[in-house]
Amino acid sequence: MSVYPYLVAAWLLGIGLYGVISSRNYLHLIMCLTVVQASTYVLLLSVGYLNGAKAPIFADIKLGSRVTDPVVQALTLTDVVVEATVVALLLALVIQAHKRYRSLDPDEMVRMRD
Amino acid sequence: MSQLAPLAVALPLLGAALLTLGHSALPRFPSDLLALLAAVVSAGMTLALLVHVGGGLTVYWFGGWRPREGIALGIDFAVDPIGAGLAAFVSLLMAVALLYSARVTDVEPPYYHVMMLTFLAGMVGFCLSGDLFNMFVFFELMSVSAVALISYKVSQQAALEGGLNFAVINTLGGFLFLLGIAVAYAHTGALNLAQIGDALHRGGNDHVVVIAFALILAALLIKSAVVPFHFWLSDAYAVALAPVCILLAGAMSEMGLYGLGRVWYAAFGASMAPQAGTVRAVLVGAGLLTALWGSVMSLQEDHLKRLLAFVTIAFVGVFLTGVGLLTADGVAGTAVYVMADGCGKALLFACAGIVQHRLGRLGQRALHGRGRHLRFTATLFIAGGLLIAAVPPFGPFLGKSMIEDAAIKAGYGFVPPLIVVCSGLAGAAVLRAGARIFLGWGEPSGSSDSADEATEPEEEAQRDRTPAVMAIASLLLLAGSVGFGVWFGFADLAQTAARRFISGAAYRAIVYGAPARHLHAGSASPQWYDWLYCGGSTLLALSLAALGLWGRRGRLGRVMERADSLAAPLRHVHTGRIGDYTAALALGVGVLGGLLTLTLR
Amino acid sequence: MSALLAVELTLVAAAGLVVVMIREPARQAVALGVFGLLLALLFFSVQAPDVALSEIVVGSVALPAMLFLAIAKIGAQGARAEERAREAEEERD
Amino acid sequence: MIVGLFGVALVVAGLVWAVTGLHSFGAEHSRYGYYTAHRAVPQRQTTNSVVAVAFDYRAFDTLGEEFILFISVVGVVILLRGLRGEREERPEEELVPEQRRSSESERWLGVALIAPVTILAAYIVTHGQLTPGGGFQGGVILMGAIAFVFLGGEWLILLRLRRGARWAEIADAAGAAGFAMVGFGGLIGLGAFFANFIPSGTAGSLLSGGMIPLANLAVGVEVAGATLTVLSELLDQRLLSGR
Repeated sequence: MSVYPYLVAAWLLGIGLYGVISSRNYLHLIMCLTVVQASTYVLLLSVGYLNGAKAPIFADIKLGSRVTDPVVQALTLTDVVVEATVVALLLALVIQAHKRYRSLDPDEMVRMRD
Repeated sequence: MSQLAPLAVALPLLGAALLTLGHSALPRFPSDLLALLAAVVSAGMTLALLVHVGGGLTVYWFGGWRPREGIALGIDFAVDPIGAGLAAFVSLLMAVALLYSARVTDVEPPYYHVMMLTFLAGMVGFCLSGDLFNMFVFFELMSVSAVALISYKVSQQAALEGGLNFAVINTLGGFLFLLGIAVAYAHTGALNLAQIGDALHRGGNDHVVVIAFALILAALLIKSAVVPFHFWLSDAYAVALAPVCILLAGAMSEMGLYGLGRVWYAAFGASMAPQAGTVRAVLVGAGLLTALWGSVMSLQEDHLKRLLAFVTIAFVGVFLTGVGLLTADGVAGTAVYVMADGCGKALLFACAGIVQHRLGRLGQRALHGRGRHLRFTATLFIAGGLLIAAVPPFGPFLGKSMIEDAAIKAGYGFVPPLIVVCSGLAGAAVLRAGARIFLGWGEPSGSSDSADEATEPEEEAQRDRTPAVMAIASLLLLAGSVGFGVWFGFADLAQTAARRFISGAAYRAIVYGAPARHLHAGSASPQWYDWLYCGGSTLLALSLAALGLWGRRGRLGRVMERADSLAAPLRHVHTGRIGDYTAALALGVGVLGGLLTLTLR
Repeated sequence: MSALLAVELTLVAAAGLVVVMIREPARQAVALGVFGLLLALLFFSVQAPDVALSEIVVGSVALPAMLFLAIAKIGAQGARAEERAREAEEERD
Repeated sequence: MIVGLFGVALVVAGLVWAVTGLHSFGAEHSRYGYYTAHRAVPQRQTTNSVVAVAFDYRAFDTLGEEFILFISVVGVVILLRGLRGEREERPEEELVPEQRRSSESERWLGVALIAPVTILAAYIVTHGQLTPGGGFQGGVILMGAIAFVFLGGEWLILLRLRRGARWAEIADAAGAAGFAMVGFGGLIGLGAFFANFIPSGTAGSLLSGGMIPLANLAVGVEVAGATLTVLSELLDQRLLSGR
């Protein structure tokens, strides 16, 4: 049971990739990408977790008490921003693509090409 | 002096932000000027760094957070000759690209310039950083800046497809990178390359290390478009603006390979030494496969920029072979080859841009003989083709022969002939296209395959003169590609730099504050058989090009048909479906990890 | 590891599967918002309040907002296409 | 497809194998994390160690991150420019579909909602070094709330907002530039990029943490401007198609 969080991260990666591969709709594909990224959040944060620890914020707990790893949390903060930006860019691309193709289906687009 | 390291990244970024602030106040010309200025300044600073570093290693700690109790608290820039050299090369290439597009390419100021500057900052930061997560951040900054630059012509369907494929595949690559970082951090409790290396060195080797490395390796190979991660590249490079292609083909594809070397030597090589044999075999194998795939496909393509995209892939394969040998000679050869050949490919893309600017389209057959009046461009293009085929004694020749010698020294005697074949095929593709477009040789065939319409932009206006900036920029690129070889001293410098690059133990010690010991300078000069090899690849290129032009009749013709039909399956794999690309990616990552863990014991 | 954590992790895993399995964008975006909330809850329980906060604001406010606007736009594009087609037909009669 | 599933299976298997070799969940493992967690308060006078890591120890990562955000916004503006062209064809009022014109009550709701939310956002931005939160979360909260308000039908605010889209862009760029400036401040003041060049004060007080509140402010401004720009770009589309 002590690796369950890691396994959840792997699971999210797997289904996310499956979604991207099988996707027939770019909007769906983008949301699958966010699922893949969620796996990185879960892995990072569970790596930094400590049993019975508090958040590394010493506003209401006293110095030296057991706290979780602030580094991975800072990394995850960066990661969350990256997610938002990538989604925004992809959405802009998809809107333009739909304007040209009148379709969100990657296969449709390829077929329209030739 | 080492203060220049952060400035080389921070100034372009600040410049980008200020350009956006000055938005409406800035019409076209000042934007061009300021962006160019920023690129030149950054180039000057990285060059100064290169000189300052010499054969040593300069470490810069952000916020002054030097390591305490053996813990790297902050982020460091570890500047060694290879990193600084690559950063300087990138900055110079960016300056050339901005010059090339100045007042000519139809772009919206200042957004285009802003994106170019952040793109530059991303690449320079990636070259200088000594921290794994910091490398990831710049990796992402590169990708995000490139997306909008690639699908800049939003009115073209192909541009959108190329951008989407690039964005999705490289985003997935970023996630793999991050997962690898997470596993590595969990295992070693460190993000700084040196500290990771130390921890692994003490901790020894196991499957966790190998898989963490496999994840990061996969991400870097995706960025540099190694088979089977390469599908996005041909779609993206075919549609990007010409000045952007100069950077993509000249520099970005090589970034991943640099990162691979850095991560291996500074961190993972420390404990994965028992695996070195496997890693070498895997990398060299993947490199040769990529080189073959790219060069064969380049002969199949009609669209000029798609053709050049596959040439890029082919040479990424050659470079990967060089780095993958995991020897100082291999690294040195790759360093020389990357710069000389990068200039060559950039030159070819620049010519393609001129062709598009003048003739409004890029299909070889459609353009058959229509470039007869473009004598200047023709000369440059043919010269580029010959350089790609490594005609002695210029830059690509030097780099190629260094890689070949390294391969022979490492006991991979079968590598040089294969490299000869690949560069011969790639050169043939380029020369044939040049002969068709600029000389009108060979029979004009009206039929053009479907890949043509896919990437062929709607007929653009034809213009009657080549802008001076484009011509000058192209000449500079030619000079670069030629110059690196004429001066053999460059090879010795590369040797010294490579020795510094691969000495992981010294790297870790210096990051922790030890003084940089002087490494005895290396030297390299082409052997007699290198002249044979490179002469051979040049001849192969010329004869294949001639075959492609006139050999379509009789028995010879039937042989050619056979060859084409053999290559057909390759073409059909390039479906353009993002699902297929992702499937290939997943399979590639899985196989990569599998191969690396196989020999684990 | 506490039972609460185990439950939350399971919920996240399940929600992820749901997000992938729903093929209809609008409903999928809703599911994604819920997924974001569950992630935020999990992050609170693994003592990462900063991340949890940003996951709430991004994962269950900003992302769904962007997605819904995009979906609306795309739907409207389709509508406008039909409209144009109808007008074209009327002209033909 | 089958190939892909096989590949995915391989990847997941590999990752699972790797993580089973890691330290068990919840065990002590990283000296880096331990050090930053416990020394942040004495060294940096911040009670929130996460913010200390993000904005001081590893501030340079955050600089890169801020510019990723900044450039993606520029990218969205560029990519949607073709569609934005259509807007100029009609006067703005026409763009507001009749049935969507908001009622008096809605408008008041919007106005009423904006004030408290802005205060909340400001609080979160300024207390980053003390409590969970900071420039990033605060910035999005501000923007997310405004977005919610005009999704709720407050079109007049939206219209004013669209004229102000340019200002949002400026905020985006200014925030990014400001964050870089904090780095330069350290370089000029103490000779190291992102060195803390402002007295740290005492942990727990509003102005503690030296440069960190300043950095948070810059990030807040940028994030609010960025999200505002992206949403108003997308809303452009929405308005266009409203009729």
